[in-house]
Amino acid sequence: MDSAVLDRAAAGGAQAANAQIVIDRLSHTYRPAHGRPVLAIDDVSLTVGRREFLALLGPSGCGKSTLLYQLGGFLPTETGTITVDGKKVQGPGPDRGIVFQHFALFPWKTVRANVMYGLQRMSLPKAEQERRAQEFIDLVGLSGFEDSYPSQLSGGMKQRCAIARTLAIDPEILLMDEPFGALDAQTRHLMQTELLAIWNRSPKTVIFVTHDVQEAVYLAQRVAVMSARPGRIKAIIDLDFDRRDPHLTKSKAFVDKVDEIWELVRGEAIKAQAGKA
Amino acid sequence: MRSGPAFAAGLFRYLPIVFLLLLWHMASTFHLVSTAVLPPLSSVLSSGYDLVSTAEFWDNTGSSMYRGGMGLLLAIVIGGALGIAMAWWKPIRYVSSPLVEIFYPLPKSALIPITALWLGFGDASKILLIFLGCMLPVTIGAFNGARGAEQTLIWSARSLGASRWRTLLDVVVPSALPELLNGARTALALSFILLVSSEMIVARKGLGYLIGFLGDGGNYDAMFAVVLVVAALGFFADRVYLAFARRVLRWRE
Amino acid sequence: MARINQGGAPMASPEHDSGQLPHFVRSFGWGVVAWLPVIILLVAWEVVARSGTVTPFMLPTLTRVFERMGSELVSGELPIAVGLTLWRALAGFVIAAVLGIALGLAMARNRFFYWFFDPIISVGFPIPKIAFLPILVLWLGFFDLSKITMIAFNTIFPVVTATIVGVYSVEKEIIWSARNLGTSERGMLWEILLPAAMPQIFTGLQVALPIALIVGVLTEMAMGGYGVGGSMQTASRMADSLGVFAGIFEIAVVGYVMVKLMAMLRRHLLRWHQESQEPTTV
Amino acid sequence: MRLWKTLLGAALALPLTLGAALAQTPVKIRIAWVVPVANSPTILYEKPDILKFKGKSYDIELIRFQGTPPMITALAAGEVDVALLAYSSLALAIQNAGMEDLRVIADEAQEGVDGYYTSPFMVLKDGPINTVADIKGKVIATVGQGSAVDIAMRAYLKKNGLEDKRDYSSVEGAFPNMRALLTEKKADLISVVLPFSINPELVEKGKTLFTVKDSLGKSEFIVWVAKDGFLQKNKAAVTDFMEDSIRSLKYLMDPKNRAELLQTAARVSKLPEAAFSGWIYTNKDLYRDPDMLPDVEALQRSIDIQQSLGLLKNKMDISKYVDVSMTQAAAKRLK
Repeated sequence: MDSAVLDRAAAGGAQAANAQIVIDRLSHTYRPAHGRPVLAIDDVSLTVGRREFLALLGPSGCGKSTLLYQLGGFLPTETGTITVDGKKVQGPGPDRGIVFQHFALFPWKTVRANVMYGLQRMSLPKAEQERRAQEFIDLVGLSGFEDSYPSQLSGGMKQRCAIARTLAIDPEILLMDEPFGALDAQTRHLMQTELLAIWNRSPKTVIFVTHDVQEAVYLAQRVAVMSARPGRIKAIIDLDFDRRDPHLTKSKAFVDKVDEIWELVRGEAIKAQAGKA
Repeated sequence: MRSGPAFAAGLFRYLPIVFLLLLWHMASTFHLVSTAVLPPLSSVLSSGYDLVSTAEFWDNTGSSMYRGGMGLLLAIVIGGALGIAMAWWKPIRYVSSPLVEIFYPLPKSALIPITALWLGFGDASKILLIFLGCMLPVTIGAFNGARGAEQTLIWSARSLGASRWRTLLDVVVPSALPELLNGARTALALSFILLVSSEMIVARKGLGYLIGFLGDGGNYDAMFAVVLVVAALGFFADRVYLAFARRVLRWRE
Repeated sequence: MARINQGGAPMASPEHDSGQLPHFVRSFGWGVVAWLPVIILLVAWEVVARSGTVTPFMLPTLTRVFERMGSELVSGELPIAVGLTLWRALAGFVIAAVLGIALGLAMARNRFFYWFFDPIISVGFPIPKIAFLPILVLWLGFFDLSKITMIAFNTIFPVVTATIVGVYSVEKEIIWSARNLGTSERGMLWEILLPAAMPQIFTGLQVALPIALIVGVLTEMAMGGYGVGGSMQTASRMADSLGVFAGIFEIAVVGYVMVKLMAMLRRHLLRWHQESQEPTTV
Repeated sequence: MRLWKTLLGAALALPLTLGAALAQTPVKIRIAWVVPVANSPTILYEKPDILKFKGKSYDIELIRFQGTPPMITALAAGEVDVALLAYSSLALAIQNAGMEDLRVIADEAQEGVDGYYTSPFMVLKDGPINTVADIKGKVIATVGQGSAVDIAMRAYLKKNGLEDKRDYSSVEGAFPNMRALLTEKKADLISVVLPFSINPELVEKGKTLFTVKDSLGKSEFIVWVAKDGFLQKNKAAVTDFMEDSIRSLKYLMDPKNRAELLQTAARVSKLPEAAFSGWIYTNKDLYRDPDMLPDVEALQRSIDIQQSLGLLKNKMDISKYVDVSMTQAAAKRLK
């Protein structure tokens, strides 16, 4: 790998030696069928370490989802490069699992069939597929709902199912696009705790897109704050909380950190609002 | 509901048809329509009974059902595949839409002289005409349905390791299914109309052949009996279709 | 079902897009490619017609068919015939559209209407309606009225079934929230149900319009009188295959324009719908 | 070795037996028809024991057509071999469709033969029309402009100084609906043929204003036609076919076999025997030549009238398109 790239990447964040994802000078222009092209991402460089939990925080419309979709390989990279384990991203793959805000469950498949889907694409024996599907259904607490269709589930259950589907194929990287954004406050909190528990049990590289500062601070080891459109990386904040502490969110250190980041984001959020008006 | 009440419910459900038949009966008893063009229901039913009890009639029905079924099947399979392909690959959309758009509004019976050159007057040309006439509703439905396939579902499948073909099969096709099937219902009804009109013009046998020759011979009792048979077959096919569609789409509720 | 409120980008994924060429170059290039199959078909026609394997009666050359259309155009026959056919087809279509949407809405919203008309639609749709032509003639005479009625009678069915499907697929949440915002029963119809069901209703109309044209031509063939179908019938009785093929071409052109205009109208009326992000064909 | 010899023998014998089989394969004659019973082919081939050659030198296949135009297309495309055409369609097929190879091979029915039926043009008994002059400003119903009866009607009206559009308007209806058009006053003059013309209600309410005979005189109305190429290739088979046809026609025309005729007609048409008993194959029916030989002179006359009305571009000598040699040979064999 080009060492200059590595250097620059290292300049962006810590843990360069353990870098798994390297985003280098990425820009992206969105071209709608009608209307002017929009610069969505402008010259973003970012390095993410192996098994790191990174939150990508920014106001709505700042291009953080676009960045995630490019990482997922769903959108082509035009300017700049993204490498995962030194290989350029060229299209989607099961090494990068994704969880969407609106679940994206196959509505014509039952919970079990949804979770099985990715497993069926791997060459596993049938029994093993079934065992693993059950394991992850149990893990997310959907036991008893294996034969339900998504339309019969609540929002939280749908997202559990989506998470189980993604985790079942054991991706090295977990891309999460505001996964709890569509859930109510209580469910969201529960899901956050569960996500942390799952991650603690088997750590993966997680890139977690959110516009909720508290969520970012609560979950991530590192928060990358993005600016309003065009999206740039404005700041990267390292966090070092003990997330096993049940009173963490009430601790002064936590609240201060949230406030500090919220100050950073607020300006951008206002800009984003102004830009829309 | 068990069988007794279920039967009563079914009877109630289809009571409007009885009402329609009653209307027909009254139209001829009160001379709203000349019996020369619309015979009384009773005589239609009695000649219908005579007709249905001949083997020849079932032979005619069989050959019509074969043509209609083949035409419809081709329309659903090819029309559905075309609609989905048109939504998935732009080149196919560009290349096929003028052809589809030109052929659909043509009266299929006007094409008989052309299809006769190529396929003669046998089953093949009738199947082709039925296929052409039934295809568009299916294609439009499949096309709109496939275009409505959610992007995140496609992406999910891809990131779960599905190839593009696999994604087409596993995500786009099921997404297109509700609208495709709705188009198929229209196609099903059209297939009966087209089948009769294509058999009326040239045929050795078939329900359209019967309608044509009974009508030309002024045997309106028997002709309307065949029309009723076509309507009954169409109705039955529609009900079977609805049950089938409900089963296929049961994930929606 | 859940088509109305889906967000998200249009589906044709960028992997298939043709890259960086300027828009007009792309659309012109595609324009040529799009018509290629039609052109090939026409060329094949001309080649077969000239090859002598078939007689000019069975397949006249395109040049002669176009000449015939040209002379009919100059003499004024063609515009009159096309105009008459078009007027009847459109009149029948408009009647079928209005009544069909109204009936579909009534059936979707009212249990009595549904009970009464559901089996009738199911029986009436596949019935060969041409058998009832003599009755219509006796009731309504030989001229436009009976033809337009026949057209509307054939065309109404796909509109009704599409409207029902459309209304059924409107999400309950939309209806509930509208009611919650104090929408009246009537406002619900005009402001909520109709627009929300419009994609499916429009699909029904797109299926129905060509049927109107087809039935228009067929009734002219069966009953005589002026119009494209009438001229085709006269021509075929006189073993004048040029006239028949000219008629086929006229219907093809008229039908194609109709289908295209409907697609444009759809794009205009459904600007808010995600499908409009992409050009609508078919 | 024995096996080889047997196989070799079989291999050698195969083409021989196949050839013999081919020689015996009957020529398939596809016949186009429009109206059951009234078009005789629908009833001629129903009694196997009088058909000497059917299934041997020839076989038939009956195909129904909605009208003459698709029949001409089918003839041109080689999809049918024998078609029943009215004199008017015959002339149009030869002149407009350019089917120079069309040949009249037999007679089906003649109009205006003395002592036989002729198709009437009818008005209401107690209606306003009593003479042809009364047609002025009225609506006439025809089965289609340029058809055989239509020509007869127009020719007669023209003889009486009446022109379409100027003096009367015309609408189209099928023969079965003519009665209703008249009695429901949708048309003032209708054109009908058997069996619709003898419907009791029509006979009761309507009266005949003039007939096809009044207009055309004696006319060769409907003929059997085939393509010359087909005839030349299958002369023997067609002769056999005509022999069976004539024998069957004579059998059915024989009063002794009337019950059988009525049964056949009823079975084929799915109508009651009563619908035919009063007229079929009697002098209340159109004239049919017992030897199925057409009257070429009468045919020429009708076509001339067609041409004079402007419904045929050029004059035409129909005798060039008549080949009754096979029918004559068949008739001779039966003598």
